[in-house]
Parts: sequence; C-alpha cells; structure tokens
Amino acid sequence: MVAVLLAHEEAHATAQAAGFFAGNAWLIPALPFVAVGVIVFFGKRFRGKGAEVGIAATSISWLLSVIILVTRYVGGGGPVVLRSVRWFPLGRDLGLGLGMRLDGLTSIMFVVVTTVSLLVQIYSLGYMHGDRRYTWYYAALNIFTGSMLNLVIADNLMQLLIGWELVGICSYLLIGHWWEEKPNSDAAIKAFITTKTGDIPFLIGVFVLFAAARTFNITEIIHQVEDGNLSHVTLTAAAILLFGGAIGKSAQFPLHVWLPDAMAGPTPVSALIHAATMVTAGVFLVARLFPVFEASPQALNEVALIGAFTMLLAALLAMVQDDIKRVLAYSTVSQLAYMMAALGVGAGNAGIFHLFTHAWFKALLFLGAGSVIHAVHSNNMSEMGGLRKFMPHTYRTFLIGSVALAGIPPLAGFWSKDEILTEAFRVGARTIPAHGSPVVGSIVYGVGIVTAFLTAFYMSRAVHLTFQGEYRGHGRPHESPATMTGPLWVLAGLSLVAGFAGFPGWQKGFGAWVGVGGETRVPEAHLLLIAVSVVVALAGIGLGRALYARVPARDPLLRLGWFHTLLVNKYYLDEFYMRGIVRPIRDRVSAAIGTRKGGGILRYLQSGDVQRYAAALFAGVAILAFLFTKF
Amino acid sequence: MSLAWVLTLGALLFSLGIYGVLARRNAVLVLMGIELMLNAVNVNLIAFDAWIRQGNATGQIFALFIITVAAAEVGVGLAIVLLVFRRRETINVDEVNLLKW
Amino acid sequence: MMLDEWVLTVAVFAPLAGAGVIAALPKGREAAVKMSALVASGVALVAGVIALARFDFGSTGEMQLGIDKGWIDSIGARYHMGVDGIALPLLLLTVLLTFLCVLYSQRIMPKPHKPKGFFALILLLETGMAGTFTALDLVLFFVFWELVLVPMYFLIAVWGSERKEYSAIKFFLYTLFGSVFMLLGFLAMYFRSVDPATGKHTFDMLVLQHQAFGSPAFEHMIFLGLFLGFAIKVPMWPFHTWLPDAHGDAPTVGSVLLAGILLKMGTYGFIRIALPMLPERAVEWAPYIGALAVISILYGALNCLAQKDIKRLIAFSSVGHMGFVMLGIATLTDVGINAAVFGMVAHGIITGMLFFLAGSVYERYHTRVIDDIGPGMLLKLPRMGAILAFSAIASLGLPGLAGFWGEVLALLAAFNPARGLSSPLFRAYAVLGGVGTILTAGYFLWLLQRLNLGQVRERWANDPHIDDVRPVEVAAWSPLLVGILALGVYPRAVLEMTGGAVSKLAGFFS
Amino acid sequence: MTGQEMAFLALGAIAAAGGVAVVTARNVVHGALFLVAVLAAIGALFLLLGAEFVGWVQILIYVGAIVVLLLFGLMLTKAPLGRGALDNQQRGIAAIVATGTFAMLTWLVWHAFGDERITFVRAVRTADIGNALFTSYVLPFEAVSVLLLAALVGAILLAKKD
Repeated sequence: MVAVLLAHEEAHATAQAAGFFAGNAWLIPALPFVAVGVIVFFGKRFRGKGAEVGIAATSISWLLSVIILVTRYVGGGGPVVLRSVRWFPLGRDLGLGLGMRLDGLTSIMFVVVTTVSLLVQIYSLGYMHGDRRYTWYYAALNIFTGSMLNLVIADNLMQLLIGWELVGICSYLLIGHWWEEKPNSDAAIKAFITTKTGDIPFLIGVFVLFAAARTFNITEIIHQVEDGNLSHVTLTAAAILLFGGAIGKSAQFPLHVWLPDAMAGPTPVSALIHAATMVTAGVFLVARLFPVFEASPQALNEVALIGAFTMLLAALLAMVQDDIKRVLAYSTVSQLAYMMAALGVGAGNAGIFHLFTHAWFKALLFLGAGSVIHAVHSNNMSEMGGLRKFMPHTYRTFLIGSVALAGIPPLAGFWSKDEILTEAFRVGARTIPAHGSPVVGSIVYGVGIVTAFLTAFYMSRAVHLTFQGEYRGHGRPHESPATMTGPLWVLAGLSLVAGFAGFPGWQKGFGAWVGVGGETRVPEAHLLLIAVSVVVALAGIGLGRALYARVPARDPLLRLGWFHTLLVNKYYLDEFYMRGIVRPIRDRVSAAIGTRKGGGILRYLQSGDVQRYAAALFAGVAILAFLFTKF
Repeated sequence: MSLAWVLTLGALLFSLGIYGVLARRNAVLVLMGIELMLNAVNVNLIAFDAWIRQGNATGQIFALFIITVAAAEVGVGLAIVLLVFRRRETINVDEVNLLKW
Repeated sequence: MMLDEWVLTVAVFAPLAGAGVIAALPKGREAAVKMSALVASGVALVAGVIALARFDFGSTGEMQLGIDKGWIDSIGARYHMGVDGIALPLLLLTVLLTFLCVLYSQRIMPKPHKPKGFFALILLLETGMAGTFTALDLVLFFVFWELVLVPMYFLIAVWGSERKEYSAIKFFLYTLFGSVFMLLGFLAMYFRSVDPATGKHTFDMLVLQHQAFGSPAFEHMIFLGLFLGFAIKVPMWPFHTWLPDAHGDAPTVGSVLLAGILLKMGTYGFIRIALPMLPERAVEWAPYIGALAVISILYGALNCLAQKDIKRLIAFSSVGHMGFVMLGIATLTDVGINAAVFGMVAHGIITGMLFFLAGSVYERYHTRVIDDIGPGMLLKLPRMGAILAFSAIASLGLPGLAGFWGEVLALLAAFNPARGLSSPLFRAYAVLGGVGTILTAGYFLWLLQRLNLGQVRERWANDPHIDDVRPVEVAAWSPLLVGILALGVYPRAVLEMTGGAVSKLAGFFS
Repeated sequence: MTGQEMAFLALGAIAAAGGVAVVTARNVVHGALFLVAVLAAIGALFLLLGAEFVGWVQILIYVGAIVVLLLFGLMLTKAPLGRGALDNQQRGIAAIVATGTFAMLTWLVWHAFGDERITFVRAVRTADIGNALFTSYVLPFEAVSVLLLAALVGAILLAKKD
C-alpha cells in the first residue's frame, strides 16, 4: 500500500510536523462530548435551551475538520498523523491506548460527519421547536457526533469499538425519542438489538486479529498484514467476522430490517444517523481495515456479493413504499450496498467516494422529506401531492437531491456511482488485476446497472407523488422556516459540486486523498459505460414520470401481482425474525426456563425427614474419612 | 490385651447406634440409639486412657463429662418428645417433618 | 508505622463497635441509633480511604498495610490481615456501599421499622464482608465468611417481603452447605501444609500458596470443596436458585449489599484461595468452570426475559454478570482476572444502584410487577426514570460506562486463554458469551420499554404519594452514578490497582 | 489368653448381643431392658480397664437414671408394639450405612492401632480423678454443671403443661 500507511515510523515526528491542527485533531471528537456535559447539566438555563452549545461545539469541530482537510489537500495528501496516550494497562505486557490516526479517510469522514451534524442541528432548531425533550435531543445529537468522530479517529480497534457501540446506543435513544408511542420504542429496540447481533461477530473478529497480531492498534495490524505475518485463514476469518459488524451497522442483508423501522425517529436524526453517518460506519470499517480484506479474496467476494444482493433487494422494496421516509431508508440500504460492493471488488476509493457524495444528497433528501412532513403532518405520500406550489425551496432542493441520487451528470451521485460501476466492469472484464473474483465483478456491474435503473425510477416516483399533481392532504401546507431551508440549500449546493472531487483525471483524483485500496488504480472514464448508465438512469426517471405524472387511482405496480405482495411484505423477513427467532426466545424459551420449578432434585433431598439427613450425614462422614485416609 | 479389640467393640456399638438412629421410627428408641453411640465413645475414651495411662486420667474425665452430657441430652430429648407427643399424638420421627418447607 | 498496621483493623471492626453501641442504646432512641450507625460506617469508610491513600501503587502485588499477630496458637491460626491490589478495591467497595446503605436507611426504612436491630445487623454484616476481603488467615477468613450469614439471614427474614422466611432459610442453607465443604478444604490444606518458618501446619494464606497438598486426586477433592463453597456464593449455575429468592424478598439495602458485595466473596475466594493455592488443579478445573460460567450468562439472561418482577429480574441479571466474572477467572490469564476484578467492582456499583432503584420504586408503588408499575414511569418520575435508564444501560455493557470493561475484557481473555487450556473451547465460550451480551441488551431494553417508556398508567397518573427522587436518595446514589461513569471512562482507576497483584497470580499459570 | 482377655470377650459379647437386641427389639420395653444389659456390660468393662470411678458412675447414672427416664418416656407416650410401628422404611439404607461405618471404623482402628496393647496397670484411684477434676479441669467441670442446669430448666420448660 501507499506511503501513507508506511509512514508509521515517522509518526511521532509527524505529530509535531503536521502542524497545530492536524496534531490536535483529537479536539474534534472531544468538543461535542464537552458540549454534552454542559447541555445535560446546564442546558435548560441557556436561552436556546442548550441547542446553541451543541451547535457551537460542532461548529468548531467542523471548522477544524475543514482546515485539516484543506491543508491535507493543499499538501497533496500528506502523512498519517498518529498520536496516542496509554489509557490503561492490561496485564503484564499489554495496554490499551487512546489515540488518533489521522489520514485521508479520517479527514474526509470528519468533514462529512461534522458538516451533516452541524446542518442537522441548525435544521432541528426549526424542526424540533417546542419539543418536550428539546434539550435532551441536542445532548443526544452531540453524544452521537462525538462518538462517531471517535469511531473515525480511533487508532485502535477497541477505541473504534467503543465509538461503534456508542453510536448504536445514540441511535437507540434518538429513534425512540418520542417514546410515548410504543411503535417508536419498538423500532428503537429493534435497531439496537439487530445491530448488536452484528456487533458480536465484529467483536470476535477484533479478537481474532488481536490473538494473531497481539495488538489492537490498526496501524500495526495493517503492517503485520502487509508483512505477511498473519495467516490467510486468520485473515479470512477476521475479515468475514468484521464484516458481520458492518452488515449490522450498515444495514446489509440479512440484518437490514432495522433501518426502515428506524424512521420512527425524528427526521433530522434519520438524516444524520441513518443516512449520512452512522450507517456508513460499516463501510468505513471495511475501508479502515481494507488490507485485511484485500488479503482474503473469499472475504472480498462475500462483501461484494452481499452488497450486490442487498442493493437490488432494497431498491425493489423502495419502489412500493408509501411512507416517504421509508423510500429513502430503503434507498439508503441500497446505496450503502453500492459502497460495500465497491469495496468488495477492490475499488475502495470509489466506495468512499460514494460515501462522500451520498452523505450530501441523502441528508438533503431526508431533510427535505422532514420539511415536507413538517408541513403536512404525515409521512405518507398518498396524503401529499402538489407541494411544489406551497414549498418552492423544499421542492427545488429535493429535486436536486433526487437527480443526484438517480445519477444524472454532473450531479454528485453520477460520478461516484459511475466510478463504482466502471471499476466493477473492469474487474469483470479482467482489464485490471483484482483480489476478488472477476465473475463477482461482473455480477456487481450487472446488478448495479439494474439497481441504477430502479433507483432512478423510485426517486422519480417519490418526487412525482410528493410534489406534482394536486394536494391530497389536510390543511394548507406552508414552506418551512429559514433555519430549515438554509441547510437544505447548503446540502443542495454540495450535491451539485461534490462529484467533481472525483473528476477522473483531475489531479490524482479522490483516491489520492483517501488511499483506500487500489491506490495505484487511477479511475478511468469509459464513455460507453457512462452512456449506458446515463441512459439507464434517464429511462428510470422517464418510466416514473410516465406512470406517476398524473397520480393514478391505482398504483401501477400492483400489476406485478404476487411479486408486489412479496415486496409489500418485505419478503416476509420481519415475520421470519419475529416468529422464528425473537418470539421463541423471548416468550417460549425464557418462559420455559424461567417458570420451571427449579431445584427438583434438591426438593427431593430436602424431604424434612431428619433420619434421611442423618443417613446421608453418616454415609458422607464415612466416605470422607475413608478418602482422607486413603489418599 | 489388644487395644484394637476394645476399639472394635466401640465401633460396633457406634454402628449399632447409627442403625438405631436411622431405622427407628419411635423417638424414644432413637434416643436409645444415641445412648449407644455415646457409650461407644466412652468405651473408646476409656480404652485409650488405659492404653496411654497418664497420671491425670484425662480419658476418664472426658468420659465423665460425656456421661453428664448424655444425661442432660436425655432429659431435654425426652422433654421434647413429650411435648411433641402432646401436640401431635405421635412420636414417630418420620411424621414430624417440620424441617421441610 | 502504627497507622498502617491498624487501619485495616479499624475498617473492619469499627462497624462491629458501632453495632455494639447500638445494641447498648436504650429502646426508642431512634435518632441516636441512626447517628451511631452513620458514624460507625463513616469511620470504616474513612479508614478505607486512608488505606487507599497509604497504599503503595508501586507494588500492588504485595500484601500491604498488613497486621500479623498471634491469635489461636494451639492451631496456628493468626490474626493476619492485609490487602493487595485485588482486595483493596473490594474493601473500598464494601465500605462505600455499606455507608451509602446506612445513609439511605436514615430516611427510608423497610417494615417492620425496628431501627435498632436493622442498623446493628447492617454493621455486623459490614464487619463480616470487610473482614473476608482482608483476612489472610484461613480461620479468620472462615470466621468472617460465616459471620456474614447471620445478619443477612435476619435482614431477609425480618425486614423482607413476600416469602421472606422461606428465602432467608434458603439463602442460609445453601451458603452454609457450601461453606461446610469449603471448611473441609481448608482443613485438608491445613493438615497437609508445613510452614517453613515454624515447621508446623499453617492456615496462613500466603504460605499456603507455595505448598503441595499431596496426590492430584487429593488436591482435586480440596478444590471440589473450595469450588462448592465459592460457586454457591457467586452463584454459578446450577447453584444459583437461592439468589432470586433472597434478592427478591430482601429489603432494599439487603439486596444492595447482597448483590453488591456478598456475591463477590465467592469470586474473591476463587481468586485469593482456590487459584493460587491449587494452580495445577485450577488449570484442570478451568474448562468446567468456564462452561458453567457461560451457562450462567445465557441462563441468567434467558431467565431475565421471563421475569415479571423487577427485583427478580435484576437478581437474575446478576447471575449473568457474575458469569462474565467467572469466565474471566476461568481463563486464568491476567487479562481475564483483571477483567474479573473490574467486573466485580463494576457489578457492585451498577447492580447496587439498580437494587436501590428497585427498592425506591417498590417503596412508592408498593408493587414490584413490571407491568403494574409501567409503562410511563419516565413521564411520572422523570429523574428516577432517567437514573434507571442510565443504570440499566450501564448494566448492559455500554462502553464509556463501568459495565463494559468487565464484559469485553472477559470475552477477550476467553478468546486467548492461558497456556494449558483449550483455545477452541474457550473461544466457543467467548462466542456464547457474546450471544449473552445480545440477550442482556434485549432484556434490559425490554425492561426499560415496559417500565419507563409510553404513557403513564392511569392508576398512577395523579397519585400524589409517588414522588420523584428525594434528597436522601440523591445523596446515597450520586457517588454510585459518578462511579459508573468514572470507571467507564477511566478504568485505570481499578486496573492500575489490580494489575500487579493479578500479574503475580497469573504467574502461577504461565 | 489371659483372664482379662477372656473377661473382655465375655463382656463384649454381652454388649454386642445386647446392642443388636436394643435396635431390633419389637417391644420397646424389652429394648430398654436390653439397653440396661449393654450399659451394665460396658460399666463392667470400665472396671476391667481400671476405670473404677467411671465404671460405677456408668452403672449408677445410665442404668439407674437414664434408662429409668427412658422407660418413663416410653410409658408416657404409649409406645406401640411391632416392627412396623417401631421401624421406618429405610431399614435397608440404615443397615448399609451402619455396616459401612462399622467396616470403615474397624479397618481404620486395625490399620492404626493393630499392634498396640493395653498393659494392665493398677486402677486409677478415685481420689486422683477428683484431684484432676477440681484442678486441671475445673473450668470444664463448671461449664458442664451450667449445662446440666440449663438442661434442667429447659426440660422443665419444655415438658411443662401450659
């Protein structure tokens, strides 16, 4: 791999040389935590009820992140900055550090997380206005932001795991923010338990790496992988187990079921946690430990195939949803699967590039959906329609986001999606060497094209149902306040331009910054491939327009018959989990154990018959005396 | 005279006492079994005393203590038996299972 | 130095003196009784803090602040006490938790009132518990160990609820049953030991660490005796059945002390006695202990899912958490034993806190059935509900809070067990333990949902007797809440203490 | 075989046979009378072993007091007759445990003291016992007297008709 990773030796030198900002990047995750303390204990006394504290802290973090990214970019990449302190000792020769590993990937993630978090917090000023747990909401958002940043900066797997679990609990807390309603707390529990299920393989994977490498430190582990110190079996096992965590967090099949339900939370939360940041943690994890995955073709193939499978699965589901947030949720699952598939075919940079662009337009779409929901007080598109007239800002920004997602040039989504498809195609065509199987590359490309078509179609459907035609809801909707439309326009702007960061042939491209896998692989643009994907996207949009331009009385998708039923029921997966796993354990197994009259044998022994006790006593004494003298 | 003979007699009486304690229903008979066991202990004490033959006859004195304790035990034991009999009209041990919950 | 020699004695016996004073006070002097109890446990707490201050962190593996005087010369039992890095945190936990219990009871007392007996018993209990963690002589250890039973029995039997006599007897019989075998083990070791200094048998725990006790078969029997004594106390499946009854029916502070400290006596016994004195046997027993530990984890968690009673639920969660502690011990590695000690302290704080909460909830609602209290407690009692949520989340092992480290480090250790243990087997344990953490998260979140979340039940909505956290509760709980967060963020506070001592112990196995 | 040994065997045979009869008797009063035989034989054995005072005390207290007390107990509680009424269901277990204990103890005794012999010396004088009792053992002696008192009070309290 690149010099960035081999720069470990100079690490401590670079900590000073990196300059003040890079050297003190640990401040970025620390600040939100400080804000949490202030908000929890003093929040209610502030005029803004604590919101301003969170926004201020996140702003500083954001500023630092941008400075670091810019200086790195100006410096043409720059070294990895490593710093750590010993946290606590662990036995004779071990210890756990608390450290930072600041490289391209971290810098990018910093900017993504802090920007979206900041915008969401500003947006929430309007959206959450008057909420009964307004102060707590901001505290939780800041715990989340801090934890996510900690996950990103972590230089060892244990620290990463801590961030990983903390974002999980924040997700739980925020999904269940309106816990007075039982479905919301149900969704929160489902999200936590489902992702936790993935966390166990992740934890075991960390242990596998630790057992082999005797360290949690990511840099050292990667070194050992590159030096070939770790056996293939170990690496395959570790990679597949770690990917289990990514499956849970990034909502990949078969653990994707929690994400749509997670839409029970406030919409800004969905934008932050369930679109732009936390759900990308799984992708980030694979990228962070990419050398481990690269060392094992089996693991890479698994990643790619799970990704390919999930992207199609979720895109199909997105077509039949009536709840606008669920459309976006399934879309998120599908797009995350794109990133996974990209990593799986070895195109790490393309995957992260898509993560980067996706964050903007998906956050934009969620916030736009939130704006709509705020106006019509319903999540259902069947109660929307015609909002274009009432909410011009929301409409325009939402449209930009949709087009970006659909992959129309020159918007952000096009560049990243196309890079992924191109890479997959090249792997399939064996024009570039790949760690995984070429067949898998072809599969990813084929499924990716189909998914691109579906993506364009369902976004077209959503836009038409929401904004075109006549208003079908109650009351008279109104445009949202500036605190809400402002962030929308910022994100819309980013969705317009972010794609150029990865313009093929420009400098060394996005990959030179990030340096995740295939660093040497310069992205190429194939005009034919571009043409194919643009045509497919346009076809999707066109089909959507044809079917939904005039809102039909009967959903045309019903013509799919049994397949539609299957989709509406989410492939019956939820049913299966509930009836096959959760209920049996929760209700039957535990009841069987819990209510069984324990101590049957003891009950027999404790008959209350003194003479039986005495018999046992004497027998015991005799036997013991015999044993004690014998031995 | 062999010490082990006397000790064997003690063991025999002790075991018979155990049998009595374990196999008898009647509480007074159980008490008799206990008397047998206590006597077995006395036999051992006296035998060891005779074997060691120290000046102050420790074994004999302990035997005396045991006889005293046995007397106290029978007194209290019979009092309990009488009390149980008065309450329950029976002194069969296996019908008195207060220890069971 | 005088102070160093006697500080442990003060910490252990100040409560006993307090109990004596209380017993001597005339009836009806309730205020004086409460004040004496507070002072006595306060003195013990201060002594504990002094011990901490005088403790040399440079050599945590050594016994410090020791005192060694003749006691029963004819059998060689000595008044030998001291603490190392393993005992000190547990001693501190004991004096702190008991002090908080006494503080809490200043205002909130279970029926039938009777403050005299209540406080005297708590103080007596404290002496027993603190003594167990400081004793370095098996006879002394055993005396303190048994001393704990009596006050706890009466606390449950007199001040308990529901089937209190049954639970008290059950607790008493189970633990007594175990300790008889433990005593046999002690005696067996005594009679096979030779103190190199005197040439006689010895009860000294430090000397016994370097003894051979005869054939492996004989040592196995000793280990079996010790195992029964300690495992019942922990309690490990299948010896756990006394625990939910005792916890469920004990008065609030009884449950707090029972879960917070008493259970640790069992695990401490493993670490202090069974492992260092019989290391070769421990290696052979470890796989079985590990298996029981994993069963405890899963069994406890599954049981929790079925509980309708909040105190019994927390009690069963203790079975699971102590399973993690035992799993850590069973690995025989320094990581694992560090994790175990950390887990003991963390569990003491967190579960103590949870039992306080359960008690306070019961005190207000007069029911412990989850579905009768909830849903919507968080709306009715926002502060109490928030504290409950915090403690429950700490208990399910969220990083950043105390519960996490004990669990994750135990699993880590299980993944890399000591030499001589089967790696695949222990790795399977680690995986199963991991499944246990999912179940743990499941039942705690489900508890929160049923109890805390949702709309307030109409029955309670306008009940004026249900008030939110009171000042005395704030006072008694805030140290625990701070401790939960502090240990989670800065586990070094405990691990720094235990490190040296554990390394020394782990040295027996590598 | 010396005279002493022969006397021991005779007394031992009486004691053993009597003991068996005590625990198997079908009539409770017979059982008590067999107990008298056992206790008397043991008392004689004590005399034989040179423990004069203990021997006489044995006969006085056991035969004179304890057995009488037991007989009173039997009569006051209307003890029934017959094996079914007197024995419980676990005779088999009891026999096994008793036999096991006996085998165990015998093995132990012969293992440890098989070669030791009691050489006949003169009997211990009662005066010596008195001396020892009121010098070296005065504290236990007092304790035992308190015990007797406690037993007395306890027995009265328990048996008292309230």
